Amino acid sequence: MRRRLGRYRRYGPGLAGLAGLAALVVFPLAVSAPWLVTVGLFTLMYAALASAWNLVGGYAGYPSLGHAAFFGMGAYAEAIWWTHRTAGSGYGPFWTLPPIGLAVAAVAVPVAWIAMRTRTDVFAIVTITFLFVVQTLAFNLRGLTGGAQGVAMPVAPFTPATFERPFYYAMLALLLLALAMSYGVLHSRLGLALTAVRGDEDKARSVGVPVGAAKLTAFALSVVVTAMAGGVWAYYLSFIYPQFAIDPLLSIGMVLMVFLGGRGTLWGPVLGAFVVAPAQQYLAYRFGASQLYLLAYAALFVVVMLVMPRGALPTLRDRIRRAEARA
Amino acid sequence: MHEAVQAVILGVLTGGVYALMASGQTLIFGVMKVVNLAQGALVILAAFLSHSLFTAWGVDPFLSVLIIAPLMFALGAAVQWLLLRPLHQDDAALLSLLVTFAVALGIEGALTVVYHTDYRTTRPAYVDRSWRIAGYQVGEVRLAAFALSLITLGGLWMLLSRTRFGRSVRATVQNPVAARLLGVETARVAALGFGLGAATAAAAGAVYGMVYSFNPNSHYDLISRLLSVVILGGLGSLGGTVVAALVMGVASSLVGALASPVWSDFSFFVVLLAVLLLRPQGLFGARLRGAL
Amino acid sequence: MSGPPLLEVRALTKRFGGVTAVDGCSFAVRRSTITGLIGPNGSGKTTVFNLVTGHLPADSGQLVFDGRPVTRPDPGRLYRRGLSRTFQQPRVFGELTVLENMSAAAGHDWRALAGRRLSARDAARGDALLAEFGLSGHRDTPAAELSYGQRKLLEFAALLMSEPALVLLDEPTAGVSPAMVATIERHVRARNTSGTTFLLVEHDMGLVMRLCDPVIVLDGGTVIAEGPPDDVRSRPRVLDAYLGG
Amino acid sequence: MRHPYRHASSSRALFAAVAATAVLVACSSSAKPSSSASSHAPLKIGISLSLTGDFSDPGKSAERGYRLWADTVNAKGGILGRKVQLSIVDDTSSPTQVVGNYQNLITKDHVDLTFGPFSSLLTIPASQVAKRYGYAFLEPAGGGPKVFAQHLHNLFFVQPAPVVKQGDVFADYILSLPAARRPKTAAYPALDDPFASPIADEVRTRLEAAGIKTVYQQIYPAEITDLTPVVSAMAAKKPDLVVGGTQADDAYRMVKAMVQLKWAPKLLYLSNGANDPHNFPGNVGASNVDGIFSSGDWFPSSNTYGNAGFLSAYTRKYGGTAGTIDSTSAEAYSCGQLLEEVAAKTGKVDNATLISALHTGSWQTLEGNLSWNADGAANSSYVLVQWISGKMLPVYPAGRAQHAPVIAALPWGG
Repeated sequence: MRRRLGRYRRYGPGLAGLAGLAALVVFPLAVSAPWLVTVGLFTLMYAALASAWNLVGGYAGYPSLGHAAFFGMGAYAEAIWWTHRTAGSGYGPFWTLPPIGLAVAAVAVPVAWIAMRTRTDVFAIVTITFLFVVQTLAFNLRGLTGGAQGVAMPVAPFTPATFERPFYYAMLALLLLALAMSYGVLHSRLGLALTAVRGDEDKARSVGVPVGAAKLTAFALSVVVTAMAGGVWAYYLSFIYPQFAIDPLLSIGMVLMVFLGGRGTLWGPVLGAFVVAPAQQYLAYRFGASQLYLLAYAALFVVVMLVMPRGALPTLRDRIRRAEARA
Repeated sequence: MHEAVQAVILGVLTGGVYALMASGQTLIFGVMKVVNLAQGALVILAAFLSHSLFTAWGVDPFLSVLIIAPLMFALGAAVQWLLLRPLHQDDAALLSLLVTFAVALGIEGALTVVYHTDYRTTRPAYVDRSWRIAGYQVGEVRLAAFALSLITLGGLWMLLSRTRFGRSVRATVQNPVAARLLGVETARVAALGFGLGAATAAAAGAVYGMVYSFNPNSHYDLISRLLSVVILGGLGSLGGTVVAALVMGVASSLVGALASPVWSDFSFFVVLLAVLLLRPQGLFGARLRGAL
Repeated sequence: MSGPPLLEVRALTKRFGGVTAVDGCSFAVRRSTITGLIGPNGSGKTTVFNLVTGHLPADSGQLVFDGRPVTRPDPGRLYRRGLSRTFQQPRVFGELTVLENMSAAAGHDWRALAGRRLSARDAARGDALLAEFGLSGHRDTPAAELSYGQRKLLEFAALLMSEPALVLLDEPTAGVSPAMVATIERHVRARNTSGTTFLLVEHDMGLVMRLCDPVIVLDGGTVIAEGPPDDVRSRPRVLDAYLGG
Repeated sequence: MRHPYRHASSSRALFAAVAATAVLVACSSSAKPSSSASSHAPLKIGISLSLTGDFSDPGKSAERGYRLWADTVNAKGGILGRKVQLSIVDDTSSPTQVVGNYQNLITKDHVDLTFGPFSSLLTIPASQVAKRYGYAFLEPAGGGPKVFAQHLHNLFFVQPAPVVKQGDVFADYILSLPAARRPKTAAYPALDDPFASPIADEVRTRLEAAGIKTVYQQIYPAEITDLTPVVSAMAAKKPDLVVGGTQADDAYRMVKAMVQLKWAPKLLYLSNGANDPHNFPGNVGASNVDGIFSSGDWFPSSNTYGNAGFLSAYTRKYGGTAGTIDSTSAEAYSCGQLLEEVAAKTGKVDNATLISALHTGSWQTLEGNLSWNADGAANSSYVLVQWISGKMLPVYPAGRAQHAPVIAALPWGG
């Protein structure tokens, strides 16, 4: 028994990961219903966003409430680039995503450099202020963004039956990228540095940990994924407005998912997104009319914070560890 | 010139109302290091209660504060006691941010169920009256609102500086550990502090309901401004908050009148970010954070 | 061995509001010594530590470390140059394992961020130091689970990963058991023998008298005495300072 | 290395989650699609409305209109013998949700037809989904320029004309005045919103062409709580006419600011907000409304097709008086009227028939007689209204007027 468990521990995670990945790859092919693929694609989007947020909010302990601004910048960059171009085969807009991700990250670094002079609570407020600044710019720089009138992108010429698939796989690729980053960070010295920063930043600085470089790198990595997700979202909707592209509720959604699943863990954000995102879509579709939707959402939030403040995975892991210790 | 002076007058009056709204926020931060994202929702809740009292029984909005403030106090104390106190200490700052956001959502949801999303205004008979002072129009309601803000802020200051409760609060603000050792029951002080912060929202809400139109979503517009005021004022400093609120009121009003209102919030946010760049502790932040 | 001092502090001054915590403080730490920095409570010892290591900006004064002036003291940069410190309350990274704590303090700069979380070299050196400090048994436990004394040891051991020239110890034995005091004393001696210079803030006079030479006495933010422990102990100004004046 | 071990349990959890999803998927995809082919099956119409979030009040008004129409038509035996069954879902005022909702309605619930959402901002993404699956998209609320810039053949905006044209009727009225009585100068404050500022722009273009000088022009943001700075800057320019591109609460705020500053132009037109008979007096004060112009698509007193029946059915079902009915309900109801007429005329209610039929000829609704161009914009016009003795009355064009326009000082001016 013990040996079997040991072997599971060595190979289990990899196998489970592969099986999960295979299920996600096959999903849109096996499931023909477009609405399910749509639910899947938004779930993957949130999983990628939550994993990306986790790099900053979880590993480094800097709870950014401004990530929706980078999502919006990615969305606007994509939309503005393509608004007067034709999509051709429809795959072109996916290829502009990597440069957009990098460009937005380049903008994010100086912002983070300023914002990260402050800690936790103030940092959260500064970043949400930044979000409002970006939203105001999206409204006011009419020449560039179209202001409140929004920007249109070319509509993808994919066939209706499989219209969602390219977007789905783009989001899946982003999730994998975010997970690869997470994994890479955890297993590199950067992860060590970030955990040190989260624990005691001043102490980390005093023992020569390159605190600034570590924080900025994590932030930049996180923004790359966030901005690209914004780009895919914009292309999928084909029309964006400032208040939807740069939406504080998107930031809050990322935070909720990460907290629900478990901060600073590799799989926690994914778990959180896989629970919350479909539930949110389904509940609104099914029970939204009852008006109690917001109240239910608030209640869920409070329960999570009070019952498992560290998130589902760490709480679960503790249970298992305690049970094994007893055995 | 005339426009600029009129804008400054308006800005000061508006700033007074924001000072009142933000004073509760800064008090709550000072006592508990909790960034209360529900403060805007509490103000809107109070605005609805005051509106209902006025439309149903004709209670004057200014008098309604006397009825609403105790209710809000109880609500605030309950939020702290039931939702914030049990939070895990290590992450209290971050978790409380999320819990208070959930409270804001909850209040918004409840208000939507009861009142729907139509805009409302509380309209006592004097709401349209205004005085002409040296060629400038000054609304009576705004002046009264400003006066109420001053009175409430003054009362708050008296309470903090002259009473035993106030001393406990200030002790908790400056050093919670030492305060506990000296026999201050910090959990109770925190609940009272949160209650007090919510009670100031009662006054702010009654005023807000007369000066502006509002619906359950209005708290989103409020909260970013309140947070900026509180940070600019140096998190937890009552005097700093008042000054920051006036700065914001005047700046927004001037930019709105002389340049364009689409840039007025923006310019304030940029000022805020610039200040943080130079002085991360805010304009008036004491080195030891949280001197009320 | 003499020659130029390892650390020179000249006319260092720091004010907090109206209070001058450090007032024109000047002293030097010679190589290979264990220098003691003593003084009554509130005499500015910890503030001097904070100024020297860059944890607080000084209002005026100069620092020279290892023959080079330090114009803008930055804790991280000084650490990598060989000047490190401990804190009164031991500060370790609770979520990292004991070995990872060692690795975190190895003083790598940003270029190493992309490397492995725990390089083989760091692990080997960390293991050697943990063995020296008797912490090998805790190698893989999170540091949060260590006892107070063990955390003090870990904090001290971790600094040595950077092969520091000068270590500033802030009350290394405060709050630990007599047995742990002896252990710490042994480690300081051993390290000093192999070439590390120490500057110690300490309230345990017995330990200071046994361990330190010279001793610098601080009062009101200025140096009032300096010299071998027995000599310093007998000076009337020092007695006044301690007995209250 | 502790990490692989550390993640063991989490991978298990993820695997469980994926497995659960797979099971869920297997179950739901095996659900049988409803047989919409049968001629006696109910006619299912899918609609996503903003029942929560920013747009929830108008969303609910639209819901009332849709449901009222469904009840009315079912009482008459349905459409071509099929009972109408509405599937109304909530999009929480979010574009992500609205796309998912229409997709659900079309590909999961297999509705026969779709009607539009309430919020205009959500119409564009929603209409793209409808187009993808070849559904006709009768929408009561999305009339901004960008809606028509999509050039969708399946989209029909069920209001008299694109929103941009809402102020044209006021410009027509001003230009119908003899030159001596026309205002000389005008100010154009407008909300930064796709359905507000274009109205002011359109009126400005026309009045400037007629020689009325623009002395003030300003866009203000939606989150502005206080319009006093704007109004005081505007008052300093002393315009004869103020044309406000307003939406709802900003109209209230503008009037309140004018009242507080004791300043009034000779003529005041507010595109929206002032045309809400129920909320406008409550927010600005009943004594402050007289003389204000606005315009709209539908009013309780309209003499359009089926209006009398609509009014009585509405008050019977929901109570209240005709004066409290929101025009959104009438717009939603009109979508149903169109469906009924197409069915009666062609004997069919499929999407292709609906699209081709509506593109030919003119159709009667509560909104007036409508016909559409290729992009889905109707070619009719709005009605100018004015508050006279505390009542909002149609005053222009003459054909629909119930009272002549009154030019008198606004109540708070002086």
